[in-house]
Amino acid sequence: MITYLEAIRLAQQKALATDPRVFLYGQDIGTFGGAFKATKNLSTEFPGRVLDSPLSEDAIVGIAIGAAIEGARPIVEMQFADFSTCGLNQIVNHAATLFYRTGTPCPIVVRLPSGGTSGGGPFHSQSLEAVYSHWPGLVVLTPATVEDAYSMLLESVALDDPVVFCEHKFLYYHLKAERLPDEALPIGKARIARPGRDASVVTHGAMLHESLAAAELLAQDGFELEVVDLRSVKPLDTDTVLASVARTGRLLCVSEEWPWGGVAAEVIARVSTEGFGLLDAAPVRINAKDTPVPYHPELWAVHRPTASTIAAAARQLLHI
Amino acid sequence: MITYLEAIRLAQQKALATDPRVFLYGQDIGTFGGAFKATKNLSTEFPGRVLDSPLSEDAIVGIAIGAAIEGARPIVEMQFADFSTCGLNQIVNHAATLFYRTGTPCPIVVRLPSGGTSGGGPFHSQSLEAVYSHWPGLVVLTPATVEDAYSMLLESVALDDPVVFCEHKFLYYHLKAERLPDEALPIGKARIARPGRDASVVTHGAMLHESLAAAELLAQDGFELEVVDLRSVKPLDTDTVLASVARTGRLLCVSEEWPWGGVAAEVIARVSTEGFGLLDAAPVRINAKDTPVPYHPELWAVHRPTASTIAAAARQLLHI
Amino acid sequence: MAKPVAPVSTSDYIKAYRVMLVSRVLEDKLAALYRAGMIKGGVFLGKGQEALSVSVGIQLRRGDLFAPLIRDQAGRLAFGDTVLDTLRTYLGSALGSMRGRDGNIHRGRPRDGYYAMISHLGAMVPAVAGGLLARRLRGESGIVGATCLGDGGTSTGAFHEGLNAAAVDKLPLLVVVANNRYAYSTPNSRQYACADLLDKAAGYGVTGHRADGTDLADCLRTLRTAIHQAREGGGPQLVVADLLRLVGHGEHDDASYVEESLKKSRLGADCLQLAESHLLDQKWASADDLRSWRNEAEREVNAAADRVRREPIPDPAEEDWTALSTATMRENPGTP
Amino acid sequence: MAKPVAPVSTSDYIKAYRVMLVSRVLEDKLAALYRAGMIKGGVFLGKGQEALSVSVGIQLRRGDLFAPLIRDQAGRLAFGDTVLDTLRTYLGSALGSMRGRDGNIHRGRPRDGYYAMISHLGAMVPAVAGGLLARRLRGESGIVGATCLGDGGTSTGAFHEGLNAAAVDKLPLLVVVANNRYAYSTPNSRQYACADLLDKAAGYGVTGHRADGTDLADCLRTLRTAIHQAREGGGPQLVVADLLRLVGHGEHDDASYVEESLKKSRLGADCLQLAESHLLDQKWASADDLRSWRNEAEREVNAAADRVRREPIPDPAEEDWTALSTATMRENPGTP
Ligand SMILES: Cc1ncc(C[n+]2csc(CCOP(=O)(O)OP(=O)(O)O)c2C)c(N)n1
Ligand SMILES: Cc1ncc(C[n+]2csc(CCOP(=O)(O)OP(=O)(O)O)c2C)c(N)n1
Ligand SMILES: [Mg+2]
Ligand SMILES: [Mg+2]
Repeated sequence: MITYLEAIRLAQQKALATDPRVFLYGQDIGTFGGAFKATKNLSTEFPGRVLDSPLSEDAIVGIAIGAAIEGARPIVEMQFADFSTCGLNQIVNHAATLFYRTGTPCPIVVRLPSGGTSGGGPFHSQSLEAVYSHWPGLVVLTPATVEDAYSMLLESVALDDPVVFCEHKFLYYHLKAERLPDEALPIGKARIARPGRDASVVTHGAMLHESLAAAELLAQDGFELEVVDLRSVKPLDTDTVLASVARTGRLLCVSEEWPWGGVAAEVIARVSTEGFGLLDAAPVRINAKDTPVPYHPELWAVHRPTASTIAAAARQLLHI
Repeated sequence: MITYLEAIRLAQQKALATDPRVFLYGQDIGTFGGAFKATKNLSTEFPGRVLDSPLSEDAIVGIAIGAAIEGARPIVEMQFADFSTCGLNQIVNHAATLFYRTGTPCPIVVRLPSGGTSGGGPFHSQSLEAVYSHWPGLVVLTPATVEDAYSMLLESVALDDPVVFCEHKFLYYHLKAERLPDEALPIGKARIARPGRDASVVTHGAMLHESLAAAELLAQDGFELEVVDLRSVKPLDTDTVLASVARTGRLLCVSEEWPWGGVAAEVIARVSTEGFGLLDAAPVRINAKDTPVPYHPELWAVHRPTASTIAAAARQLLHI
Repeated sequence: MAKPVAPVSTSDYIKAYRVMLVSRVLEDKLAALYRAGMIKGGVFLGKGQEALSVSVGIQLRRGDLFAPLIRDQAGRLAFGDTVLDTLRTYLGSALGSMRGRDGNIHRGRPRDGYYAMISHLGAMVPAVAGGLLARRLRGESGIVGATCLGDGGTSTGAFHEGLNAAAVDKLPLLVVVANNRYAYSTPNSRQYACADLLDKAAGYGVTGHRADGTDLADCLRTLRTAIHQAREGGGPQLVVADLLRLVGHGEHDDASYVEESLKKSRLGADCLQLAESHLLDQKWASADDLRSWRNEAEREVNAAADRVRREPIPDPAEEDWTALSTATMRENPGTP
Repeated sequence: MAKPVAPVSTSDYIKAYRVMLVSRVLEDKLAALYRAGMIKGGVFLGKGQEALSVSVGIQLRRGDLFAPLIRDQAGRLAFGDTVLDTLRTYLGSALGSMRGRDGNIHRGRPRDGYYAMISHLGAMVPAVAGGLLARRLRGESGIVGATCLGDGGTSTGAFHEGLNAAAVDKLPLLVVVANNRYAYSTPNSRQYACADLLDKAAGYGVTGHRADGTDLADCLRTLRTAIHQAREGGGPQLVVADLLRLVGHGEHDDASYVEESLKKSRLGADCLQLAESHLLDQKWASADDLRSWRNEAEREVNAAADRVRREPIPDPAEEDWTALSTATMRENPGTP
């Protein structure tokens, strides 16, 4: 069985093996194999192409940008998504503006180990996909399955644009697949993860699994939730979302990041503006609470949406 | 006549004069009086309390945070909002988390000269209110009038929480008022800038004035737009917005920042989720285009919403 | 007119040693609790770095500022943190100073001058500088602010900007760099290219000091001098100490990347054991003293752990779920 | 085994002088156009810094990398930028390399090794380092990358992180600091506390070089040595030059904050005038030569300006309004 984390490692391995332009740069990713072991053995397998960086997020991204200008395909690892704020300036103001300003593409991939885990606390739990989506010029991905972790990372490396790759730490170890895909839905397309007729649950990342669990709960009551996995939050596949809402008439957006301006807000804004007539009821969103992510497992469990709060919201939406 | 910029200067002067805890720190704000002269003469009037910093946004904010912990009330100036990305980590991860984590408030004010001006280009034009609103723990203000620039800055200094004060450079010189207010609407309350019955235009910052101009245009056709000036985008006064939509049944959100997860998206998400039944038609949003802010005046004029594009959107919304 | 620095006395040494000892016993306990699965989150220890850390914390005064970092359990205790609050934080007691909202090394009580680090390395450097600036603006003098970081931390922009800004304002800031040769797994050779981290001092225009991080007497002396010079108006002081951490980066890490030759070198010596030998050699303490001090430390730690385990955990229902102190500024959309 | 550095010849000097001259004439034109209200946006000039800047740009080779900053008009021209494209950018011609999307000092053609600075100071340091790293990984050697910044720029975290990371990988990076005593209005005394910015070199483990920024021969020599050492594998080189900018921060600024004594000091000398005196003293050129070179420069600049003024401006209707190169990744919500 291949874990989500192993899929990320294998995607990097394949990228290194098949594309001589690819190299890896980041803290502790060399011999040590990375804080999460996403680059385990790669420095041995690809000598000189998996480089330990100093503790310098701004320089890490800046170096990736320069390398990309020269034709390389760097994949850089932030040790945690939370530390990417120290490299954010280079991501949003340099990588993201380069093509628009100069016509020179900036094919870098910035890997962000994202999202909450028990005991992670305020600085090892953040979901920053909404932040990076706000600035123009970035592709922001949130793979929710082992297959997507693999295929979307490979596709990211092939893409000429800068990619913020929000891989979810909660899925690293326990999400498993039999085998890796040969073909995959392209970046930018959402996926119906579970078909249903009664309401559309639009979600991404680790919340896909909470949403699927909530759908199971509702199925026991005879209601069928359609679960849409966005996969990519920018670009956001409005068409697939609208088509789902057209089928169900109801929209529940579930996001682990904070509410203000989050993915849920953006999806609701799109559906309300472009598919108002499709909605039979007010859309609903569930996000994490608007505080830093608490450290204590008991608090954390309540801070983020879970199958049961999603199910409760779905019941309300369905007037059950 | 007092300009918007002068109001900001006078608010800082008053804060310095009335509260010994207040001091100012930032690039070129001392003898030089700041890149925009928002601190002109203040270093002479308040010796030792208006300090030139090195070219170090991260340190500027970090120093403000430490000072606030010790009971001071620092106001720091970013030379342009765009450069605040270099101090963003301290703003969102340190200032914004301090109270939640430790119970110690962090009363800093970070002034961001924001928004587009002709010829400003990608790095001197950004509107970052949505970015700072996404992280929990910050109050994010967008004064659109001379009076608000003054009273909201004073109120910011008095507040125990960190404030990101997005003052709009486009308004600095040409927006004028007869006199400064003695009383003001508190932070967190939106204002009906122009009453109307046909549609609610919810906006903030420089877009207030484009929206008011659009309302004039529509008035010539006999339609009355109600223009809501949010004033504060976080907290966001959902009640006032909902009350307006309840009167008009139609919602047009106008924002100068980028669309994805912007203020317009958040307002539409709130109205759709909390006031769905109030809407007689699909809400509409207009934002800047999703590219860096172009440098050339001809491109810039098309990049951001203007009275005429707002009026056009309003006409569509009203099926005129 | 700098006042002379008082020499380190026997009683200073013993006092510092005893804090190191409590710290070591406490950290051993934390490691055991971690292995037993009783800790919420990670455990990051300072084993091997106690001599340096205690020398900072114990020589600061009430009213000074201290922003400890990852490996500063000893310095924290010396500065006034308690065994009880440490355990409360790690074990997730609702009565801990962080109330379950933050954990482990992120604890602090900022209003008491004991700053609560954020994870982003380097970030505390400007924060302590700012605290000192505010105190100066208030007319206070004679206070000092200290923060610690590792060799890795010196590569951050925050360290650079913070130390530079502090130097410009000649603030009484102490930046203590524990050069333990690794940042997580990254060796010095991938972290910096200067011959010595102390070479950075001149580039900021600050005074540099070197300490042997394995030698308590040297750490006490060096830090005493540096703190004194800062207090007397000498501006920022950069202290670089050489040592190894004798544990993994966190308790999940076996530190197998640490080179054997380094472990066997002088740097690999255990500062606590060296201090004990010194105490015995100098006849400042007997073997019995050491044993009874250790017993005392163990009793304190075990008692606190037992007590904490019976304490309530945070109750989500009692949380107000707001990050703002001002009631009128609160809102919580999207969380029905 | 370092090859010896070739001395600066008369013809090198004259070639460099003539680029400085074109740069000066061009900048004077830009200032005049600014005063006439014909420029889109601001104008930021490098008057007084031409000797330093040209010495960088002219001694790099095709295939090298160059990320100029604010005051590098002369270096840009030397590296291959043109009078025409400069004017197109400032005057907002649709035919300029930035197509109206970005302006003035932010222009560049990254694919030609001529990087386009972002405003955020310091940011180009790691970018050039990254370019060099990629070239090395591709197996190329013997190339050099240079970037310039000011005294203010040295206070940024980006400068620190970038130079440190470049030093760790011993990249052939040249960081040229023009210490013109002010960052906008901020004097050195509020910018740093080291005795000399060159004191920073040791802290990064890089070689330091000093240049007299008013003296073309010294700049050419110093930069030649530094570039040579980088090219030969000596790792990053930090060059610090002393000079003043002889204009405001931008053309909106009268620079009244610059101290009179500084203006009158050796630093306040105009490198272009000094170079002219030197040319005459050495009899490398006659007064007639200087006049005809200047006339030539003026003709070129005026002709280009006239041409550009007749060029089309960007047409918003022809813009595709996307920041992404991949068509399938594009979207534009909220812009009906
Ligand atoms: C800005 C930032 N990037 C990455 C990390 C993740 N991280 C935590 S500790 C650590 C290593 C720190 O090394 P060093 O500064 O030498 O201190 P030591 O652990 O050796 O005491 C890293 C990379 C972080 N905390 N902050
Ligand atoms: C990170 C950042 N902060 C602020 C600014 C605004 N700014 C532009 S130029 C300048 C002064 C630069 O001074 P220096 O580095 O000495 O270069 P000089 O202008 O003297 O050539 C400032 C503060 C900026 N461009 N980038
Ligand atoms: Mg270390
Ligand atoms: Mg300067």
